[in-house]
Amino acid sequence: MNLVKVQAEPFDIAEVQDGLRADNPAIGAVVSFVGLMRDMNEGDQVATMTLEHYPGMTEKALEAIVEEADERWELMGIRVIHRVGDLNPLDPIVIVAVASAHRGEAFQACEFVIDYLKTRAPFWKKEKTPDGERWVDARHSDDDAEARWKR
Amino acid sequence: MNLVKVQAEPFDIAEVQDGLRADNPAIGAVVSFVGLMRDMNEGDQVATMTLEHYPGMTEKALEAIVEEADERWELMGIRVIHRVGDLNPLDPIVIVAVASAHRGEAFQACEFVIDYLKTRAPFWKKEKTPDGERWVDARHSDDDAEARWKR
Amino acid sequence: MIKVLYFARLREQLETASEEMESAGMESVDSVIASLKERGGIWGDVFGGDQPVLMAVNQEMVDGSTKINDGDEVAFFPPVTGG
Amino acid sequence: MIKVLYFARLREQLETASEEMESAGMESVDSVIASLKERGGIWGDVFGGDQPVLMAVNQEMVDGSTKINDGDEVAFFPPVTGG
Repeated sequence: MNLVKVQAEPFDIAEVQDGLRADNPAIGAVVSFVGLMRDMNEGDQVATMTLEHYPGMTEKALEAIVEEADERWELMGIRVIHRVGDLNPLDPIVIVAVASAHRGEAFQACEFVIDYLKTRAPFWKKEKTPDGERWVDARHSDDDAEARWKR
Repeated sequence: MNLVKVQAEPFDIAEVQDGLRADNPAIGAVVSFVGLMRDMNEGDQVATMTLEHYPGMTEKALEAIVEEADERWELMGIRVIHRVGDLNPLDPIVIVAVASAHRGEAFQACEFVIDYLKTRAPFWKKEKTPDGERWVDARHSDDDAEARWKR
Repeated sequence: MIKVLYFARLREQLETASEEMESAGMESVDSVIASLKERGGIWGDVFGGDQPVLMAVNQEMVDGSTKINDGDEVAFFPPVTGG
Repeated sequence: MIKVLYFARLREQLETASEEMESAGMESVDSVIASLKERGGIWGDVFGGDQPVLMAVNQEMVDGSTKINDGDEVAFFPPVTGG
Protein backbone atom coordinates (compact mmCIF):
# COMPACT_ATOMS: atom_id res chain seq x y z
CA MET A 1 0.00 0.00 0.00
CA ASN A 2 2.84 2.38 0.85
CA LEU A 3 5.96 2.88 -1.21
CA VAL A 4 9.29 4.58 -0.57
CA LYS A 5 11.98 4.91 -3.24
CA VAL A 6 15.32 6.66 -3.64
CA GLN A 7 16.53 6.76 -7.23
CA ALA A 8 18.78 8.60 -9.65
CA GLU A 9 16.25 8.40 -12.49
CA PRO A 10 13.42 10.92 -12.96
CA PHE A 11 10.00 9.78 -11.76
CA ASP A 12 6.68 10.07 -13.57
CA ILE A 13 4.35 12.27 -11.50
CA ALA A 14 1.20 10.99 -13.19
CA GLU A 15 2.20 7.35 -12.78
CA VAL A 16 2.81 7.85 -9.06
CA GLN A 17 -0.59 9.43 -8.51
CA ASP A 18 -2.44 7.00 -10.74
CA GLY A 19 -0.79 4.05 -9.02
CA LEU A 20 -1.86 5.41 -5.67
CA ARG A 21 -5.54 5.73 -6.43
CA ALA A 22 -5.88 2.84 -8.87
CA ASP A 23 -8.87 0.65 -8.33
CA ASN A 24 -9.75 1.78 -4.82
CA PRO A 25 -13.16 3.46 -5.05
CA ALA A 26 -13.04 4.23 -1.30
CA ILE A 27 -10.41 6.92 -1.94
CA GLY A 28 -11.95 10.38 -2.05
CA ALA A 29 -8.84 12.57 -1.90
CA VAL A 30 -5.29 12.48 -3.21
CA VAL A 31 -2.97 15.25 -2.08
CA SER A 32 0.47 15.46 -3.58
CA PHE A 33 3.52 17.60 -3.09
CA VAL A 34 6.21 17.91 -5.75
CA GLY A 35 9.45 19.65 -4.83
CA LEU A 36 11.27 21.12 -7.80
CA MET A 37 14.79 22.40 -8.30
CA ARG A 38 14.85 26.19 -8.46
CA ASP A 39 17.40 28.19 -10.42
CA MET A 40 17.90 30.62 -7.52
CA ASN A 41 18.88 30.09 -3.89
CA GLU A 42 19.93 32.63 -1.28
CA GLY A 43 19.90 35.23 -4.03
CA ASP A 44 22.37 33.38 -6.28
CA GLN A 45 21.86 31.77 -9.65
CA VAL A 46 22.14 27.99 -9.42
CA ALA A 47 23.20 26.08 -12.54
CA THR A 48 23.11 22.47 -11.34
CA MET A 49 22.86 20.52 -8.12
CA THR A 50 24.09 17.21 -6.77
CA LEU A 51 22.12 15.31 -4.16
CA GLU A 52 24.13 13.05 -1.86
CA HIS A 53 22.47 10.59 0.50
CA TYR A 54 23.25 7.87 3.03
CA PRO A 55 22.21 4.67 1.27
CA GLY A 56 20.29 2.36 3.57
CA MET A 57 19.57 4.94 6.22
CA THR A 58 17.66 7.11 3.75
CA GLU A 59 15.17 4.36 2.98
CA LYS A 60 14.86 3.47 6.68
CA ALA A 61 14.24 7.10 7.64
CA LEU A 62 11.59 7.55 4.92
CA GLU A 63 9.87 4.31 5.90
CA ALA A 64 9.78 5.42 9.55
CA ILE A 65 8.21 8.76 8.56
CA VAL A 66 5.60 7.06 6.37
CA GLU A 67 4.80 4.61 9.16
CA GLU A 68 4.31 7.44 11.62
CA ALA A 69 1.96 9.23 9.22
CA ASP A 70 -0.01 6.01 8.86
CA GLU A 71 -0.37 5.79 12.64
CA ARG A 72 -1.44 9.40 13.04
CA TRP A 73 -4.07 9.55 10.30
CA GLU A 74 -6.61 7.32 8.56
CA LEU A 75 -4.88 6.89 5.20
CA MET A 76 -5.26 4.74 2.09
CA GLY A 77 -1.75 4.86 0.67
CA ILE A 78 1.42 6.94 0.69
CA ARG A 79 4.09 7.28 -2.00
CA VAL A 80 7.46 8.95 -1.48
CA ILE A 81 10.03 9.07 -4.25
CA HIS A 82 13.21 11.11 -3.88
CA ARG A 83 15.90 11.60 -6.50
CA VAL A 84 19.65 11.60 -5.85
CA GLY A 85 22.62 12.48 -8.05
CA ASP A 86 22.76 15.32 -10.57
CA LEU A 87 19.80 17.63 -11.03
CA ASN A 88 19.01 20.69 -13.12
CA PRO A 89 16.60 23.59 -12.60
CA LEU A 90 12.96 22.57 -13.28
CA ASP A 91 13.71 18.94 -12.33
CA PRO A 92 11.32 17.39 -9.80
CA ILE A 93 13.38 16.35 -6.75
CA VAL A 94 10.76 14.66 -4.63
CA ILE A 95 7.11 13.63 -4.73
CA VAL A 96 4.96 12.85 -1.70
CA ALA A 97 1.45 11.64 -2.53
CA VAL A 98 -1.16 10.62 0.03
CA ALA A 99 -4.62 9.09 -0.46
CA SER A 100 -7.49 9.06 2.01
CA ALA A 101 -11.28 8.94 2.14
CA HIS A 102 -11.59 12.63 3.10
CA ARG A 103 -9.31 15.52 2.26
CA GLY A 104 -8.29 16.74 5.73
CA GLU A 105 -6.24 13.63 6.49
CA ALA A 106 -4.46 13.61 3.13
CA PHE A 107 -3.49 17.29 3.40
CA GLN A 108 -2.13 16.93 6.91
CA ALA A 109 -0.28 13.68 6.29
CA CYS A 110 1.28 14.95 3.06
CA GLU A 111 2.63 18.08 4.74
CA PHE A 112 3.77 16.04 7.75
CA VAL A 113 5.77 13.64 5.55
CA ILE A 114 7.58 16.38 3.62
CA ASP A 115 8.23 18.39 6.82
CA TYR A 116 9.78 15.36 8.51
CA LEU A 117 11.68 14.35 5.39
CA LYS A 118 13.28 17.81 5.32
CA THR A 119 14.74 17.42 8.81
CA ARG A 120 15.11 13.64 9.26
CA ALA A 121 16.04 11.98 5.98
CA PRO A 122 19.79 12.00 5.23
CA PHE A 123 20.00 13.92 1.96
CA TRP A 124 22.43 16.77 1.28
CA LYS A 125 22.35 19.27 -1.57
CA LYS A 126 25.41 20.77 -3.14
CA GLU A 127 24.81 23.48 -5.70
CA LYS A 128 26.92 25.00 -8.44
CA THR A 129 26.73 28.79 -8.59
CA PRO A 130 28.79 31.34 -10.57
CA ASP A 131 31.05 31.54 -7.47
CA GLY A 132 31.69 27.79 -7.41
CA GLU A 133 30.24 24.82 -5.57
CA ARG A 134 28.67 25.06 -2.11
CA TRP A 135 26.75 22.88 0.30
CA VAL A 136 23.23 24.11 0.96
CA ASP A 137 22.62 25.14 4.56
CA ALA A 138 19.70 23.71 6.50
CA ARG A 139 16.83 26.17 6.97
CA HIS A 140 15.53 27.20 10.35
CA SER A 141 12.07 27.38 8.79
CA ASP A 142 12.28 23.61 8.22
CA ASP A 143 12.93 23.04 11.92
CA ASP A 144 9.93 25.22 12.71
CA ALA A 145 7.82 23.27 10.22
CA GLU A 146 8.82 19.97 11.86
CA ALA A 147 8.20 21.32 15.37
CA ARG A 148 4.52 21.93 14.53
CA TRP A 149 3.92 18.17 14.49
CA LYS A 150 5.52 17.40 17.86
CA ARG A 151 3.17 15.81 20.36
CA MET B 1 -1.11 32.48 -14.80
CA ASN B 2 -4.24 31.24 -13.06
CA LEU B 3 -6.89 29.09 -14.68
CA VAL B 4 -10.42 28.12 -13.72
CA LYS B 5 -12.50 25.66 -15.75
CA VAL B 6 -15.84 23.89 -15.43
CA GLN B 7 -16.25 21.05 -17.90
CA ALA B 8 -18.12 17.82 -18.57
CA GLU B 9 -15.02 16.10 -19.99
CA PRO B 10 -12.43 14.33 -17.83
CA PHE B 11 -9.24 16.30 -17.18
CA ASP B 12 -5.66 15.09 -17.42
CA ILE B 13 -4.05 15.37 -13.99
CA ALA B 14 -0.50 15.26 -15.35
CA GLU B 15 -1.21 17.90 -17.98
CA VAL B 16 -2.64 20.26 -15.36
CA GLN B 17 0.40 19.94 -13.10
CA ASP B 18 2.90 20.08 -15.95
CA GLY B 19 1.22 23.18 -17.38
CA LEU B 20 1.42 24.84 -14.02
CA ARG B 21 5.13 24.41 -13.48
CA ALA B 22 6.25 24.55 -17.09
CA ASP B 23 9.25 26.73 -17.75
CA ASN B 24 9.25 28.64 -14.49
CA PRO B 25 12.47 27.70 -12.66
CA ALA B 26 11.49 29.93 -9.72
CA ILE B 27 8.81 27.41 -8.70
CA GLY B 28 10.00 25.16 -5.88
CA ALA B 29 6.73 23.53 -4.85
CA VAL B 30 3.56 22.28 -6.49
CA VAL B 31 0.80 21.04 -4.20
CA SER B 32 -2.26 19.48 -5.74
CA PHE B 33 -5.53 18.11 -4.48
CA VAL B 34 -7.60 15.69 -6.53
CA GLY B 35 -11.11 14.91 -5.33
CA LEU B 36 -12.40 11.55 -6.54
CA MET B 37 -15.84 10.01 -6.66
CA ARG B 38 -16.24 7.34 -3.97
CA ASP B 39 -18.50 4.32 -4.30
CA MET B 40 -19.83 4.80 -0.76
CA ASN B 41 -21.51 7.76 0.95
CA GLU B 42 -23.32 7.87 4.28
CA GLY B 43 -22.97 4.10 4.43
CA ASP B 44 -24.73 3.45 1.12
CA GLN B 45 -23.34 2.09 -2.12
CA VAL B 46 -23.31 4.76 -4.83
CA ALA B 47 -23.50 3.63 -8.45
CA THR B 48 -23.31 6.93 -10.32
CA MET B 49 -23.55 10.63 -9.64
CA THR B 50 -24.73 13.74 -11.48
CA LEU B 51 -23.16 17.11 -10.81
CA GLU B 52 -25.38 20.12 -11.43
CA HIS B 53 -24.02 23.67 -11.40
CA TYR B 54 -25.05 27.27 -11.96
CA PRO B 55 -23.35 28.20 -15.23
CA GLY B 56 -21.76 31.62 -15.05
CA MET B 57 -21.87 31.93 -11.31
CA THR B 58 -19.70 28.84 -10.86
CA GLU B 59 -16.84 30.33 -12.84
CA LYS B 60 -17.24 33.69 -11.08
CA ALA B 61 -17.18 32.04 -7.66
CA LEU B 62 -14.09 29.99 -8.50
CA GLU B 63 -12.31 33.03 -9.89
CA ALA B 64 -13.09 35.00 -6.73
CA ILE B 65 -11.69 32.19 -4.57
CA VAL B 66 -8.53 31.95 -6.67
CA GLU B 67 -8.10 35.71 -6.51
CA GLU B 68 -8.41 35.70 -2.75
CA ALA B 69 -5.79 32.94 -2.47
CA ASP B 70 -3.49 35.02 -4.65
CA GLU B 71 -3.92 37.98 -2.33
CA ARG B 72 -3.31 35.98 0.83
CA TRP B 73 -0.19 34.08 -0.27
CA GLU B 74 2.86 34.56 -2.49
CA LEU B 75 1.93 32.19 -5.34
CA MET B 76 3.15 31.33 -8.82
CA GLY B 77 0.03 29.90 -10.39
CA ILE B 78 -3.27 28.22 -9.51
CA ARG B 79 -5.33 25.75 -11.55
CA VAL B 80 -8.87 24.71 -10.69
CA ILE B 81 -10.79 22.31 -12.92
CA HIS B 82 -14.16 20.93 -11.85
CA ARG B 83 -16.26 18.43 -13.72
CA VAL B 84 -20.05 18.54 -14.12
CA GLY B 85 -22.56 16.05 -15.49
CA ASP B 86 -22.45 12.28 -15.03
CA LEU B 87 -19.68 10.69 -12.99
CA ASN B 88 -18.78 7.17 -11.90
CA PRO B 89 -16.82 5.84 -8.92
CA LEU B 90 -13.03 6.37 -9.32
CA ASP B 91 -13.62 9.42 -11.55
CA PRO B 92 -11.67 12.55 -10.59
CA ILE B 93 -14.21 15.30 -9.83
CA VAL B 94 -11.95 18.26 -9.17
CA ILE B 95 -8.30 19.21 -9.23
CA VAL B 96 -6.77 22.17 -7.41
CA ALA B 97 -3.06 22.69 -8.09
CA VAL B 98 -0.96 25.52 -6.67
CA ALA B 99 2.66 26.50 -7.37
CA SER B 100 4.93 28.63 -5.21
CA ALA B 101 8.60 29.16 -4.41
CA HIS B 102 8.34 27.45 -1.01
CA ARG B 103 6.03 24.68 0.10
CA GLY B 104 4.19 26.33 3.00
CA GLU B 105 2.34 28.77 0.76
CA ALA B 106 1.31 26.13 -1.78
CA PHE B 107 -0.04 23.78 0.92
CA GLN B 108 -2.06 26.49 2.60
CA ALA B 109 -3.42 28.02 -0.59
CA CYS B 110 -4.39 24.62 -2.04
CA GLU B 111 -6.36 23.66 1.05
CA PHE B 112 -7.90 27.14 1.23
CA VAL B 113 -9.15 26.92 -2.36
CA ILE B 114 -10.77 23.51 -1.96
CA ASP B 115 -12.26 24.47 1.43
CA TYR B 116 -13.83 27.59 -0.06
CA LEU B 117 -14.93 25.77 -3.20
CA LYS B 118 -16.80 23.27 -1.03
CA THR B 119 -18.93 25.96 0.60
CA ARG B 120 -19.02 28.79 -1.98
CA ALA B 121 -19.07 27.39 -5.49
CA PRO B 122 -22.56 26.49 -6.77
CA PHE B 123 -22.26 22.76 -7.50
CA TRP B 124 -24.76 20.12 -6.35
CA LYS B 125 -24.30 16.37 -6.29
CA LYS B 126 -27.11 13.91 -6.85
CA GLU B 127 -26.23 10.28 -6.34
CA LYS B 128 -27.86 7.04 -7.43
CA THR B 129 -28.03 4.42 -4.68
CA PRO B 130 -29.85 1.04 -4.51
CA ASP B 131 -32.72 3.00 -2.87
CA GLY B 132 -32.99 5.49 -5.72
CA GLU B 133 -31.69 8.97 -6.43
CA ARG B 134 -30.91 11.50 -3.69
CA TRP B 135 -29.34 14.91 -3.36
CA VAL B 136 -26.19 14.92 -1.28
CA ASP B 137 -26.47 16.96 1.92
CA ALA B 138 -23.89 19.63 2.72
CA ARG B 139 -21.44 18.59 5.46
CA HIS B 140 -20.97 20.52 8.66
CA SER B 141 -17.29 19.56 8.53
CA ASP B 142 -17.02 21.63 5.33
CA ASP B 143 -18.37 24.70 7.14
CA ASP B 144 -15.83 24.12 9.89
CA ALA B 145 -13.06 23.77 7.31
CA GLU B 146 -14.06 27.07 5.71
CA ALA B 147 -14.32 28.84 9.06
CA ARG B 148 -10.63 28.17 9.78
CA TRP B 149 -9.69 30.69 7.10
CA LYS B 150 -11.87 33.55 8.33
CA ARG B 151 -9.98 36.69 9.27
CA MET C 1 -38.50 42.52 -14.63
CA ILE C 2 -36.18 40.31 -12.66
CA LYS C 3 -35.12 36.82 -13.58
CA VAL C 4 -35.43 34.19 -10.86
CA LEU C 5 -33.54 30.87 -11.05
CA TYR C 6 -33.89 27.70 -8.97
CA PHE C 7 -31.29 24.94 -8.73
CA ALA C 8 -30.89 21.35 -7.64
CA ARG C 9 -33.31 20.11 -4.97
CA LEU C 10 -35.22 23.44 -5.06
CA ARG C 11 -35.68 23.22 -8.81
CA GLU C 12 -37.12 19.73 -8.43
CA GLN C 13 -39.35 20.60 -5.48
CA LEU C 14 -40.76 23.70 -7.20
CA GLU C 15 -40.79 22.06 -10.62
CA THR C 16 -39.41 25.33 -11.92
CA ALA C 17 -35.97 26.14 -13.26
CA SER C 18 -36.54 29.83 -13.94
CA GLU C 19 -39.19 32.50 -14.23
CA GLU C 20 -39.60 36.23 -14.81
CA MET C 21 -41.09 38.43 -12.08
CA GLU C 22 -42.25 42.03 -11.97
CA SER C 23 -39.60 44.05 -10.19
CA ALA C 24 -42.18 46.53 -8.87
CA GLY C 25 -42.35 46.21 -5.09
CA MET C 26 -39.26 44.00 -4.99
CA GLU C 27 -36.98 46.06 -2.79
CA SER C 28 -34.73 43.29 -1.61
CA VAL C 29 -34.20 39.54 -1.87
CA ASP C 30 -36.35 39.24 1.24
CA SER C 31 -39.28 40.85 -0.64
CA VAL C 32 -38.88 38.24 -3.39
CA ILE C 33 -38.86 35.46 -0.80
CA ALA C 34 -41.98 36.89 0.87
CA SER C 35 -43.84 36.98 -2.43
CA LEU C 36 -42.78 33.41 -3.31
CA LYS C 37 -43.87 32.17 0.09
CA GLU C 38 -47.30 33.71 -0.42
CA ARG C 39 -47.90 31.33 -3.30
CA GLY C 40 -48.51 28.69 -0.65
CA GLY C 41 -48.21 24.92 -1.08
CA ILE C 42 -44.70 23.70 -1.83
CA TRP C 43 -43.58 27.36 -2.26
CA GLY C 44 -44.58 28.08 1.29
CA ASP C 45 -42.70 25.01 2.46
CA VAL C 46 -39.50 25.72 0.58
CA PHE C 47 -39.34 29.38 1.53
CA GLY C 48 -40.89 28.99 4.98
CA GLY C 49 -37.53 28.82 6.70
CA ASP C 50 -37.47 25.10 7.55
CA GLN C 51 -34.97 24.15 4.88
CA PRO C 52 -31.73 26.03 4.27
CA VAL C 53 -31.91 28.18 1.14
CA LEU C 54 -28.94 30.11 -0.23
CA MET C 55 -29.39 33.08 -2.55
CA ALA C 56 -27.42 34.97 -5.16
CA VAL C 57 -27.98 38.25 -6.97
CA ASN C 58 -26.27 38.62 -10.32
CA GLN C 59 -24.29 35.46 -9.58
CA GLU C 60 -22.86 36.57 -6.26
CA MET C 61 -23.84 34.93 -2.99
CA VAL C 62 -25.78 37.43 -0.83
CA ASP C 63 -28.10 37.56 2.15
CA GLY C 64 -31.78 38.49 2.17
CA SER C 65 -31.28 42.18 2.89
CA THR C 66 -29.54 42.75 -0.46
CA LYS C 67 -31.31 45.34 -2.64
CA ILE C 68 -32.72 44.36 -6.01
CA ASN C 69 -32.84 46.39 -9.23
CA ASP C 70 -34.77 45.93 -12.43
CA GLY C 71 -32.97 43.48 -14.70
CA ASP C 72 -31.26 41.60 -11.88
CA GLU C 73 -30.78 37.85 -11.88
CA VAL C 74 -31.82 36.33 -8.56
CA ALA C 75 -31.13 32.67 -7.73
CA PHE C 76 -32.18 30.30 -4.94
CA PHE C 77 -30.49 27.00 -4.18
CA PRO C 78 -29.58 24.54 -1.41
CA PRO C 79 -26.19 24.55 0.35
CA VAL C 80 -23.56 23.61 -2.22
CA THR C 81 -21.96 20.17 -2.38
CA GLY C 82 -19.23 20.34 -5.03
CA GLY C 83 -15.61 19.34 -4.81
CA MET D 1 35.55 -2.91 15.41
CA ILE D 2 33.04 -0.23 14.55
CA LYS D 3 32.52 1.30 11.16
CA VAL D 4 32.48 5.11 11.02
CA LEU D 5 31.00 7.00 8.06
CA TYR D 6 31.18 10.68 7.12
CA PHE D 7 28.85 12.43 4.69
CA ALA D 8 28.56 15.60 2.63
CA ARG D 9 30.46 18.63 3.94
CA LEU D 10 32.05 16.55 6.73
CA ARG D 11 33.32 13.96 4.26
CA GLU D 12 34.96 16.72 2.24
CA GLN D 13 36.42 18.54 5.25
CA LEU D 14 37.85 15.34 6.73
CA GLU D 15 38.78 13.90 3.34
CA THR D 16 37.41 10.61 4.63
CA ALA D 17 34.27 8.74 3.62
CA SER D 18 34.62 5.84 6.06
CA GLU D 19 37.02 4.11 8.41
CA GLU D 20 37.19 1.24 10.88
CA MET D 21 37.87 1.93 14.55
CA GLU D 22 38.64 -0.27 17.53
CA SER D 23 35.51 -0.55 19.61
CA ALA D 24 37.50 -0.97 22.83
CA GLY D 25 36.88 2.04 25.06
CA MET D 26 34.06 3.30 22.84
CA GLU D 27 31.17 3.32 25.28
CA SER D 28 28.97 5.84 23.52
CA VAL D 29 28.88 8.08 20.47
CA ASP D 30 30.35 10.79 22.68
CA SER D 31 33.44 8.62 23.29
CA VAL D 32 33.88 8.28 19.52
CA ILE D 33 33.57 12.05 19.11
CA ALA D 34 36.12 12.64 21.88
CA SER D 35 38.61 10.30 20.24
CA LEU D 36 38.10 11.92 16.82
CA LYS D 37 38.55 15.39 18.30
CA GLU D 38 41.87 14.32 19.84
CA ARG D 39 43.28 13.83 16.35
CA GLY D 40 43.54 17.61 16.23
CA GLY D 41 43.70 19.77 13.10
CA ILE D 42 40.55 19.68 10.99
CA TRP D 43 39.21 16.82 13.17
CA GLY D 44 39.37 19.06 16.20
CA ASP D 45 37.58 21.82 14.27
CA VAL D 46 34.79 19.61 12.92
CA PHE D 47 34.10 17.86 16.21
CA GLY D 48 34.93 20.80 18.44
CA GLY D 49 31.33 21.86 18.72
CA ASP D 50 31.40 24.96 16.52
CA GLN D 51 29.61 23.39 13.59
CA PRO D 52 26.41 21.37 13.87
CA VAL D 53 27.06 17.64 13.50
CA LEU D 54 24.27 15.05 13.43
CA MET D 55 24.92 11.40 14.25
CA ALA D 56 23.39 8.02 13.56
CA VAL D 57 24.02 4.55 14.95
CA ASN D 58 23.04 1.65 12.71
CA GLN D 59 21.24 4.10 10.44
CA GLU D 60 19.04 5.67 13.09
CA MET D 61 19.46 9.29 14.16
CA VAL D 62 20.64 9.40 17.81
CA ASP D 63 22.27 11.75 20.29
CA GLY D 64 25.76 11.52 21.76
CA SER D 65 24.76 9.56 24.84
CA THR D 66 23.75 6.52 22.76
CA LYS D 67 25.69 3.36 23.66
CA ILE D 68 27.88 1.66 21.08
CA ASN D 69 28.49 -2.05 20.54
CA ASP D 70 31.12 -3.92 18.59
CA GLY D 71 30.06 -4.14 14.93
CA ASP D 72 27.95 -0.98 14.99
CA GLU D 73 27.84 1.46 12.10
CA VAL D 74 28.27 5.04 13.33
CA ALA D 75 27.76 8.01 11.01
CA PHE D 76 28.41 11.74 11.25
CA PHE D 77 26.93 14.33 8.95
CA PRO D 78 25.66 17.93 8.70
CA PRO D 79 22.00 18.90 9.11
CA VAL D 80 20.08 17.38 6.23
CA THR D 81 18.87 19.39 3.24
CA GLY D 82 16.78 17.06 1.09
CA GLY D 83 13.28 17.52 -0.27
